[in-house]
Amino acid sequence: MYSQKVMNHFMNPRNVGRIDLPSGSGEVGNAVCGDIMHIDIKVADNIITDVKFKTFGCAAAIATSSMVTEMVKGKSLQEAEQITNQTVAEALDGLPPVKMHCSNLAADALHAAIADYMRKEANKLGVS
Amino acid sequence: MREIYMDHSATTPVDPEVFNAMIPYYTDRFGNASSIHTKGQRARQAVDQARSQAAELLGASEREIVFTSGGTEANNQAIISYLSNNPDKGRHLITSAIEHHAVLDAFLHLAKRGYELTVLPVTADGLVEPDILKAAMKPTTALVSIMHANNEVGTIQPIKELAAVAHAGGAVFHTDAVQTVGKLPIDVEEMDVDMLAASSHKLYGPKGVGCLYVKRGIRVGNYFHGGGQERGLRPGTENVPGIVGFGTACKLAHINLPERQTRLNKMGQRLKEGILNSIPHSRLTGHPVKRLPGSVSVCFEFVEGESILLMLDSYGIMASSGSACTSGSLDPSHVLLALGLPHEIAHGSLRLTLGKDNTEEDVDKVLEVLPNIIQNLRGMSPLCN
Amino acid sequence: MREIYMDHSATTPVDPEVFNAMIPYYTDRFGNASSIHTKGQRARQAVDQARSQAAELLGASEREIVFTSGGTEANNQAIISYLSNNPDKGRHLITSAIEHHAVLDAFLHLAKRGYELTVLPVTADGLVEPDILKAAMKPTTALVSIMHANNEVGTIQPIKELAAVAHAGGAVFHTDAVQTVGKLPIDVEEMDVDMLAASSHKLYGPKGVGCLYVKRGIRVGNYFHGGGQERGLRPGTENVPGIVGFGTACKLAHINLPERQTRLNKMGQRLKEGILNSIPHSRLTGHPVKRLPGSVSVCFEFVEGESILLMLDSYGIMASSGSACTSGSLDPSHVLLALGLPHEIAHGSLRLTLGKDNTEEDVDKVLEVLPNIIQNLRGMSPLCN
Ligand SMILES: Cc1ncc(COP(=O)(O)O)c(C=O)c1O
Ligand SMILES: Cc1ncc(COP(=O)(O)O)c(C=O)c1O
Ligand code: FES
Ligand code: FES
Repeated sequence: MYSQKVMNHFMNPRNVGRIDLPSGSGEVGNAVCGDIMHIDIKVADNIITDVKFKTFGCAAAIATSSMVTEMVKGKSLQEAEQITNQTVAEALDGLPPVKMHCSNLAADALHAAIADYMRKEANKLGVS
Repeated sequence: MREIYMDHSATTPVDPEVFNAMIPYYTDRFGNASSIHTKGQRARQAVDQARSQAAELLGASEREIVFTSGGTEANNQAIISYLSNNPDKGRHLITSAIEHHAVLDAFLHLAKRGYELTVLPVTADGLVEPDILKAAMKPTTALVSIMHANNEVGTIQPIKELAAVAHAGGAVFHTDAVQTVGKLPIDVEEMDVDMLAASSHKLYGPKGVGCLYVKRGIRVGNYFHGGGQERGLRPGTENVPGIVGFGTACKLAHINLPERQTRLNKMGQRLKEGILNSIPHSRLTGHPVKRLPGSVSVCFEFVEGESILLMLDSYGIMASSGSACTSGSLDPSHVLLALGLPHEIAHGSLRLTLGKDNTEEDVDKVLEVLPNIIQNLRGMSPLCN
Repeated sequence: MREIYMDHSATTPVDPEVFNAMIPYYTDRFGNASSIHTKGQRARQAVDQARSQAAELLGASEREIVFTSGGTEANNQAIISYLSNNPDKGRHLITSAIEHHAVLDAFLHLAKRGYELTVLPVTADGLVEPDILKAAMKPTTALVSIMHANNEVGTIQPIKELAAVAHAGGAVFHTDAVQTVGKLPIDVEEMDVDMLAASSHKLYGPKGVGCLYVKRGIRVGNYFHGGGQERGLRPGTENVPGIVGFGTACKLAHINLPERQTRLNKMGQRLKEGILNSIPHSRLTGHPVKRLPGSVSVCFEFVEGESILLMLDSYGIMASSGSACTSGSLDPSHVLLALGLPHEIAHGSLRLTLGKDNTEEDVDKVLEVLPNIIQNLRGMSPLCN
């Protein structure tokens, strides 16, 4: 059902956890639907220096979360914004058709975290 | 790695003795049971013998058994053909909210065709209460169908009482006994059901065969259209090896049932208590005592079913879940929701169903690895810290 | 006594290679193909492989194959579910007078439900003529179903021409190919059929399994109500070993077809001529050349089919008849009557259908004993002196 890469990320997820005082956080999905993804990012000089996730969901949800964190670490915000559900799924050698919405969530959570960071930056500028 | 199969409600291995009984019917005694020649007649005798073995397990007589391709067909035929053959009966139907789709979807099909359908609620333990059925009966109720035991949460229904209520109201009573035939003693006379569906692969018989019990005098009809097999009630060349295997499985179940029931009850009890005691935020689903022998269904908060299954599988432990979202739908099963479980809890369901080949060591192994798996997954979950 | 099985149109032995492929799926790889764990996924892969084997034999793509419990179900589903899923289509249906009951009775069922049914006559050789179909087409014709080859008399229909006529008239075309799959080359694209039914046990596969080909874009529906198996088109736990056996049988048929076809044609020819030449008052039924390889159907005047079968059986020769009155009915088959054979002649029908394991010696043996049997029975008959 799942590619070896999916199983690898599911069994040994990278970057699980929370970041203390993150630069930005994103959370998508809800428990009623059966999947929630939370992503924290740390940003320095426009670069994502650290990223962590917590996910409630199926193997695809966990694997895509793990994969997305690996894909963005060390990338610029602009590069991170290019990541789509499609690129996450491809990086995992594909997902079963019924699981495509999980990869959707991973990219969405990342973009939500970046947006959160941007908003905070904008607020800082506004205050100063 | 030893394989620990704990998914016997999904399907069972064919018993080697059953398989041995089937072997001759593939390459040697392969005749068509409708043929007049020797090979045909030998196949016919084999089918007849299997019929008497199935009848004996159910407490039925041979003429009351119709072989089908499985539980789905048996249920469909019971419900749909009974109604099309008894157009003089009323057009109100009753079933329960926790039926298998083979029953529920047959009724939904009929509802679209103009029948009035009542879907009874169940208690938090998954019981259909006879009083609730009684209140739902109408003068026009033609058919009531309540499953003997539920495949997901294992709850056993008070079939005898429910059948009595249906009969008192003038309706015919069908039960989907796919999960109980071979696991619980069954006597159709004593239960007083009019129709009962069984599936071979749930009792160590082969897949692709099952039967429908139809009480003498109840006019069901054929669901397939074609040849005159099964006295016209089931057209299509008989699956002779499959039927022989099913018959043999019935014979073995009849012999081994009491011992297996006791053993699985005991082993299931230990598994259940071990899980609930060692894993916080876990709860049993289904009835605490009125449950299928060896069936343990639980929900774990903050985690999702498929993840649990795949983690268990990596230890060689094979189980199932009412909430593995493979079908593209994110909803947990209709059964868990009908029990009143909130979505977010139903999402973390796990079903372990023991069988005759499981050992106490298998139970030990699950009790050893499951707590860590749940802890691990909870460590990744944003829902708990 | 060597058994001489010449009833391959009724059923075939399972090829030992097919059986070997099935064995692991009973006791070891017994998983439910819907299960997420390793055993389930292995079963799923086996089903997928079988699907590609079946698709290859038919010249179809994998998504166009739905596994069923046999030929009866495949035919029923094609006809009945197509119509219930396309209520916008007209309500006129066409079939032929020599269809198997799995087709004919499905149509008669629909006729009772308000559909208008035309049953086409056939020529004395058993052919459905495209012009006759053309004349029967109406603007409201939704579905035409003509079998590829007849099970009793072996006549092969001009399916491509018939499908073209149906399509020109805006109707969908189904063919019951239960007797031809594995015996004649089949390419659904080239035949241009929309649906096609096959049954495993006619091509050295196990009983209780078959498939329906459904051309991409043709909206059939489920005939059973229940789980989501076969993309919802065939609810019910997959008969994994049966499907594996069917797939393997398709693979072997694909490899061996040309050689078998040639061999059976030749052997059948000799058997046919031997019988007709040595037994007076005998006649071939069905088409002289457009017939199933190895299928010899004849009628002998003044004798009755069952008697011939039992006499042959006493020599170890197993055959069948379109007029063995086992069903309690004294009528010869509807096929023989549709060919215009008088009752008294149709009563003396004999069908010998050769298979891959028959030898020239088998043919010799039949040619040796059959004339005496017929003479014997005629000696008892008041119809001849
Ligand atoms: C309660 C119940 N009813 C019906 C069925 C359907 O039986 P089958 O899959 O053999 O068609 C099943 C199992 O799948 C079941 O558990
Ligand atoms: C032409 C034809 N159609 C349909 C069937 C029915 O197939 P099955 O018996 O596998 O259901 C048969 C054989 O019995 C047949 O010969
Ligand atoms: S969380 Fe259910 S499909 Fe991924
Ligand atoms: S002649 Fe006796 S039943 Fe046909």
